[in-house]
Amino acid sequence: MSQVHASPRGEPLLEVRDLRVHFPTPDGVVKAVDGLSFSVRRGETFGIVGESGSGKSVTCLTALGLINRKSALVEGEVFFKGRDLLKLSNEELQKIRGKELAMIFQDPFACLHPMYRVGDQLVEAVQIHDDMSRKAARERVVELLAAVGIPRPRERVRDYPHQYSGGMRQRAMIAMALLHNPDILIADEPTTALDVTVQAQILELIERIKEEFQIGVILITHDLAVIADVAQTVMVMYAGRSMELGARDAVFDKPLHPYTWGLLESIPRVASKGELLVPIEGAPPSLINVPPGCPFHPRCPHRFSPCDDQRPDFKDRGGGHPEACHLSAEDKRRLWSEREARRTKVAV
Amino acid sequence: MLALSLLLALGAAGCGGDDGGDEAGTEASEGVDEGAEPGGTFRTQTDAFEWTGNFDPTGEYLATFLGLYQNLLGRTLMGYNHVPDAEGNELIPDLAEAEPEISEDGLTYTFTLREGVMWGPPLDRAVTAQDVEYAFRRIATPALVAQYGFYYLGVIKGLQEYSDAGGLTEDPEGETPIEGITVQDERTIQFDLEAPTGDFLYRIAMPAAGPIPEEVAKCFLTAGEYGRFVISSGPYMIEGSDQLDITSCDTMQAISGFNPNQRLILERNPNYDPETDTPEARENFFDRFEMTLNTNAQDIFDRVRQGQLELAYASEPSEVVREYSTNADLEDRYQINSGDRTWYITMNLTQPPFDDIHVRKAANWIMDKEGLRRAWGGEPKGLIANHIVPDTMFNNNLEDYAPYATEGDAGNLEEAQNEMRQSKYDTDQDGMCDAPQCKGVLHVTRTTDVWANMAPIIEESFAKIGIELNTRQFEDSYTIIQTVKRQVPVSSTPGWGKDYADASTFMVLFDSRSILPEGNVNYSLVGLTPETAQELGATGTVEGITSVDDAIDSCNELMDEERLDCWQELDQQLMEEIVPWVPYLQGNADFVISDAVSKYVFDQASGDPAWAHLAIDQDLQQ
Amino acid sequence: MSQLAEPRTMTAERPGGDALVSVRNLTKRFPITRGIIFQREIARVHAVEDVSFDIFPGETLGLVGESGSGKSTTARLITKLIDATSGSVVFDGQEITGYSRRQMRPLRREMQMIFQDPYSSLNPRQTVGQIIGSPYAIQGGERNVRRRVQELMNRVGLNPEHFNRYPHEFSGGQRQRIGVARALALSPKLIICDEPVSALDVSIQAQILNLLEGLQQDFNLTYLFISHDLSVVRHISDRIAVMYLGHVVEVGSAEELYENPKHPYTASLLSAVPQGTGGGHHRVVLAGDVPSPIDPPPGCVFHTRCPKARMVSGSPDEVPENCRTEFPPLGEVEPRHLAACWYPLKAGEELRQAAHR
Amino acid sequence: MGRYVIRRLLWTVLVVLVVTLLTFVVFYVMPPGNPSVRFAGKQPTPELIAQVEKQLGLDRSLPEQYAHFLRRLFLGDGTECPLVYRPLCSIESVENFVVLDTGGCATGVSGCGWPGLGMSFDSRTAVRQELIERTPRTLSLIFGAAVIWLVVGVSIGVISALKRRTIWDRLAMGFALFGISAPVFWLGLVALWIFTVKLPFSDSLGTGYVEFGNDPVGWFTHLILPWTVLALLYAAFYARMTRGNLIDTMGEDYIRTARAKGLPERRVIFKHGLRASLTPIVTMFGLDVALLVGGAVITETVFNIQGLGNYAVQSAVSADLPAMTGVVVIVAFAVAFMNLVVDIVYAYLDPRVRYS
Repeated sequence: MSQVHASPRGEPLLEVRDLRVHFPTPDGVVKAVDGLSFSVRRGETFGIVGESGSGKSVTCLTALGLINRKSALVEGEVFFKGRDLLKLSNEELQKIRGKELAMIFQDPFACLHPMYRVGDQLVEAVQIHDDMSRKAARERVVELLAAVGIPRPRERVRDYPHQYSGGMRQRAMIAMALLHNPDILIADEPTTALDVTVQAQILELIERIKEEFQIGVILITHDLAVIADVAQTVMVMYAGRSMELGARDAVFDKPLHPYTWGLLESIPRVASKGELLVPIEGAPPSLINVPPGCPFHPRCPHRFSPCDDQRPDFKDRGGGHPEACHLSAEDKRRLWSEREARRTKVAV
Repeated sequence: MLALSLLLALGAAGCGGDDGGDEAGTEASEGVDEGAEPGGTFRTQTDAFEWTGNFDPTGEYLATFLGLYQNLLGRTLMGYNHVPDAEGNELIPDLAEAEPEISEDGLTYTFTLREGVMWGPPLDRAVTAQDVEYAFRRIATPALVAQYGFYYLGVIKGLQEYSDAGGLTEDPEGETPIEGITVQDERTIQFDLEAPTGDFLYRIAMPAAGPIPEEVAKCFLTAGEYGRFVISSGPYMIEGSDQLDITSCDTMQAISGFNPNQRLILERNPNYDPETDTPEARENFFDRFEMTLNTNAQDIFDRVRQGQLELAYASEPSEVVREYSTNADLEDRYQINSGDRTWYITMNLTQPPFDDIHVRKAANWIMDKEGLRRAWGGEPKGLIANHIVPDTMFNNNLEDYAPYATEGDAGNLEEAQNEMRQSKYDTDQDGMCDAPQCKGVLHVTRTTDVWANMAPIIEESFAKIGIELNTRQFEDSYTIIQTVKRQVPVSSTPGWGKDYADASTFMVLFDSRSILPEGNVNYSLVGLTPETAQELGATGTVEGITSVDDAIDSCNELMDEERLDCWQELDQQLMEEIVPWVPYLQGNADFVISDAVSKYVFDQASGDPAWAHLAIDQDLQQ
Repeated sequence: MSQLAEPRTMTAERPGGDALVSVRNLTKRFPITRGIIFQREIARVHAVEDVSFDIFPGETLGLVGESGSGKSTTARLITKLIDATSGSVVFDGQEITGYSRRQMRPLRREMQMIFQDPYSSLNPRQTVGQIIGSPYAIQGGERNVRRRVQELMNRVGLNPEHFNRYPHEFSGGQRQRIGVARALALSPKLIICDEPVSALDVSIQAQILNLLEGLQQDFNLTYLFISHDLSVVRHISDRIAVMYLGHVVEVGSAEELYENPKHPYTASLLSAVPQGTGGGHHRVVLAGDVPSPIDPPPGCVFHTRCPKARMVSGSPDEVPENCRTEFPPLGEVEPRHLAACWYPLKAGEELRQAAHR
Repeated sequence: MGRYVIRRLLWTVLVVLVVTLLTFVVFYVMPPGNPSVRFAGKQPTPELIAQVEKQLGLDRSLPEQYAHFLRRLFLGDGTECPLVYRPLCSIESVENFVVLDTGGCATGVSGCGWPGLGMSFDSRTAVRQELIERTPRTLSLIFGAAVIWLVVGVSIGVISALKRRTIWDRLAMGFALFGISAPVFWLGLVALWIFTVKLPFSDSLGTGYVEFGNDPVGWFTHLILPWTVLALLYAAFYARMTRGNLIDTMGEDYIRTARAKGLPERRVIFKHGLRASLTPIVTMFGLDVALLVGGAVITETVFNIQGLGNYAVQSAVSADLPAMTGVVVIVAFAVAFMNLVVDIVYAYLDPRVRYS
């Protein structure tokens, strides 16, 4: 599979090549990720969007070595600063995790250990990578908590997680991720569990940090609106594969894959009232029995003969906007504009 | 013959019995005697201490206590030689220097105490006639709950009156003399009885009638308290007795060697003079005696086997019985003697279908007694019982008396059905009880192994004559059958042992005057009258029940051979005309001993090992 | 107490219509107690405070607010799953506030609920047919029940042949369809949807939303639609009530409210929603967290975070006195558009300059 | 905190009172037989029974008996204390109640005193004295066993959770199944048979209890078998619970966070995983220990450790009300007290829980 670059600026910081993560289970092999390639650059927010079970989280957990290697078959390459993370030993990975590669997770309520003070958990994270006195580590923690907008950080380091609100916990998690000035921050659904106003705060914080520290951010979410607001590059995933990858505007304004079309038509948009919601028929496939050919073909209204037995290549068919669909470029343009028209017609 | 032997024995004291030959189903009656040496500690364990009066000689009624006290701790005016068989049931003068003088009318008994019998530490003085008198004052003190006080109250003149007046009090000023007890001098005491009492000397041999020192016992006027302060007059004393400070009541503290829940430790009484005793009665080999609690009965037997204990004072699990009775190497470690006790099934005369004598007779005919004995562990456990009083207590006169003898003691269906046909509950005369009263008849029994094993055999036997039992096992089955209101129709729970070798101690079980609302031992309700029935809440067939009260009274007045004949006749009458029981086993007293026991003797009187004759080989002790 | 929350004002939203549900001054405070033998109340959670609104037949009223704003408590108060501390609820002309459990029973079938997590609200040991058919089972023969249940299953998009399957054999979206069918079985007048699509994937979300809309038309249903997702609420609702810390701060038609929010909180909330337009819009990022409902701020509960109040006072640290001392009544700011604010926003007014981190 | 403890202690007293009252009511409503009959001998007369009833206080009504019990419990055995156990020195008479001054009474057994628990029907000893003698035995048994089962159970649980689906896991869970299903009395008898009958290499492994003060080594060796036997059942339970908890915990998000921080796996397990998975075990441990105070019946019986469980059964069988109530008081107190300890420890371990 050819190397794909969605955005031309800068050198790739993280490069995933043909990644496959398969979990053998008694019921069959779960193909959580099946041939995935993308790259992330410094100063870029790379959005991965997809429904549950599309493999977006597994991708990142694999990169960090947080998948139990005994229970999974991992193939492919994940290059980070010139090293293939998949070939590193656990000890080597530990040195990178939390230092050069940091991650924040969906549920801030569950991500902090409930029985240790927030400050202690952060201090531990400092000391594991830096030979630093406890006092100095604590200073660093306070400094970062202040930076992520936690009021009175000097007092609040002594609090336990349950004494923090959800937003503050996510801020604390971000502070933890930033302790060692990582090169890449992976944010896995960082705002899904939060209220909208808090979500706005956190997204803004991530944006600011990205600019300030010039890091690469991988933002994983199921929320198209969030992606549309903050990502520069967007990858749409379905059934462990990439369906479409491109600059934000390209993906949202001129989407090339019927799955992306379906997604865009299923979400109500605040801005425009009265649109008809066009749901995607059926449900996402089981990752044990991924349909042959294009995995989306059973739900695709535009399927035709090759879709059900030939897996479409994921490739750039022009315009730096690779996708995986058998339809011709012209058909895609035509069908999308027809669908757009139908959707807005109802609104009028 | 036995009653006769009473007096004969007195004459022959010290010379051994004349007729100890009857084996009565026992083996090894002479025990082990391989050059017994003095010294050592005799160790035994029991799986439960069950004192009924907390070791106070006045109140304590546990057989274990009887044996321990008479052998080791206390001298009574009359006593035993602590040997097996009929000879062991013969009385000898113990604290008394000779047999008493008995008046012609049998109403006055005069005893002279031996010289030189001393109280153990811390008293260190001679035992006097006043001490004996004081024991009777204690018996007559209601607060001290003398559990067999009925042997003396109403028998010795004035004792009942003394009791009615409240007995001993903390204020000795108010004491009145007892009419029937006269202390003539330090060593002479005279008893005057209300009526001739053929077994009075047996009664005098009970621990409660032995001397008790007033200076200590006066501090304990509540039942059971003196048990922690027992002063010895025998060869041994409770360890720590010498530490007792008897300056005043307030300085006395329980003697350390005895804890009613955990241990009894005895050591030699320095004030005991063997000259005042005979080796026939007591040989006193060991220096120290320990009886402790071990809640794991199996462990007791294991320890005896390994020589860590000399004797197991617990009932043998059937595996142990089997092992010891089949292994020739262990034969002499398993000592079996007649226990002078009868195990029986009691039938309630008021409850159908047992209110019909034919049913009761049929029950006797049909019962698989051999099967029941197997449930107990087989032959070593005793002889098949065919009547009420154990043969040993009748000098084996009734050994061949078996009104319901069957082949192999396995029951006889034909005879049983013949009886059943005559019953009103067999309406179609087919020898099977067919009335509804025979269905689901409540049968109360114990929860322990032996009884659980017996239950199906009993059920099966009864089923052969159409009686369906509904067996219920109870932890406290005695309490249930002893409560008249429960109206239990049939129970295999009970057994009865003698207090002393006179049949009167069995016949009390059929005395209508001893029917009580609770604690009743006349389970069959022999002699119940409609009036008493109403009073006690007994229902069912309460009319027309034959009473044997008069027969009991008339036998009690007799002495010697006549007395024995009288009891034998009553036993037969009960078995044939009243049939309250299905007696099935004349229980043995069996004990497992270790290799280290160099002399073993059984004490017929107490039914326990003759502690005073036991010796150990210290080299074989572990 | 707000003197403006009168029926007159409320019905003014839709003159001539009789409300199906009329909520007046509804208040719920949960006591926090301490002590083992003698329980003392040491504090109260002000879950719902003086809430008034109407739901008219055939409409969808959206109830939005962040977590802890009291929207689910309000729903439970309307269905009398819990008892109100004060205030009244009139359902279909009956004052049900004081109704006993027994009196509520006939009304229960008229108001049904659909929950967020369809799985935990379905009995795992019952087949789908039993779950949906249980209300019918009392009347009519088995054949009849089966037919009607299968009709319903067909209507909500379930394969009627799956009558005998158990909930765990269905996907999340299908389970929610089961929940919908169960709610429909009794032909209720009101369905309260408590975050019905929050747990579902986007593609499934749209299916359920479309289903709910279709059913509303077919059966003339009335919805109270509770969600924290403003896009979803806007899509499905005719009118929307916004809640903050137990208070309804703004009520109006969906269009009105989204296009022209009057309450500064509504405006901030809307601006926080990702527009999906590429980050070109300006967010009003509210400072800090929602205050604790145990100890809500005095006066207007929003004044501690209100950008508008700071604009009025002209200082980022000050707010006008009435905001601090008195709760503004929910009054008609524009026709059929109510807001509880002393300084409602004017059309097109920007809050941005007052917003600060 | 202090107020919380005081309140909980008052609560404990209330619990003890309620439980004792229940014991009385049960005893009264469902008498296991009139205990007086037994102490009136094998041919009891009504007069004797009445006399015994009077001495045991059973002639009084239930409320009177209970009031009497309470008075003794709070004021001490007082003049009810028979000479048998009257303390030797420092007796002050205060309104008919003897107040025991323990200072300077080093010698002598002082069975009566405060709290007064009356006299055992069965042995006529002071129940208080009996409990004082038996409690150290039972506590020795429980605490030794508790240490074993905690160490063994938790270790096995951890190993089997971390080596999930390996031979080690299967071995460990096999052990757990065995421990849970093997009856304690059978285990006890087998252990005794092996170590005292078949391989009698040391008498000191046998039954019985040796006072620690007399012979610490004997105390230890005599308790090894009972500790092991008693601990086996619990170790099995704790292994299963630890395994389950740890497996659950290792799936928690905060464990993923800890790994994402770059912590070594060992530290993730022992600092982050175990802390959370052992916290619930604290609760169970406290209650298990407390219930064993009166509940190690079989182990005590098989190994002839005359402790509280043994006493409880013995007194229940012989309808010994004062002894029964005495054990009930101790067990109720132990349960309530251990609950308090558990709650405090739990609040310390889990900051989300506070004293309220």
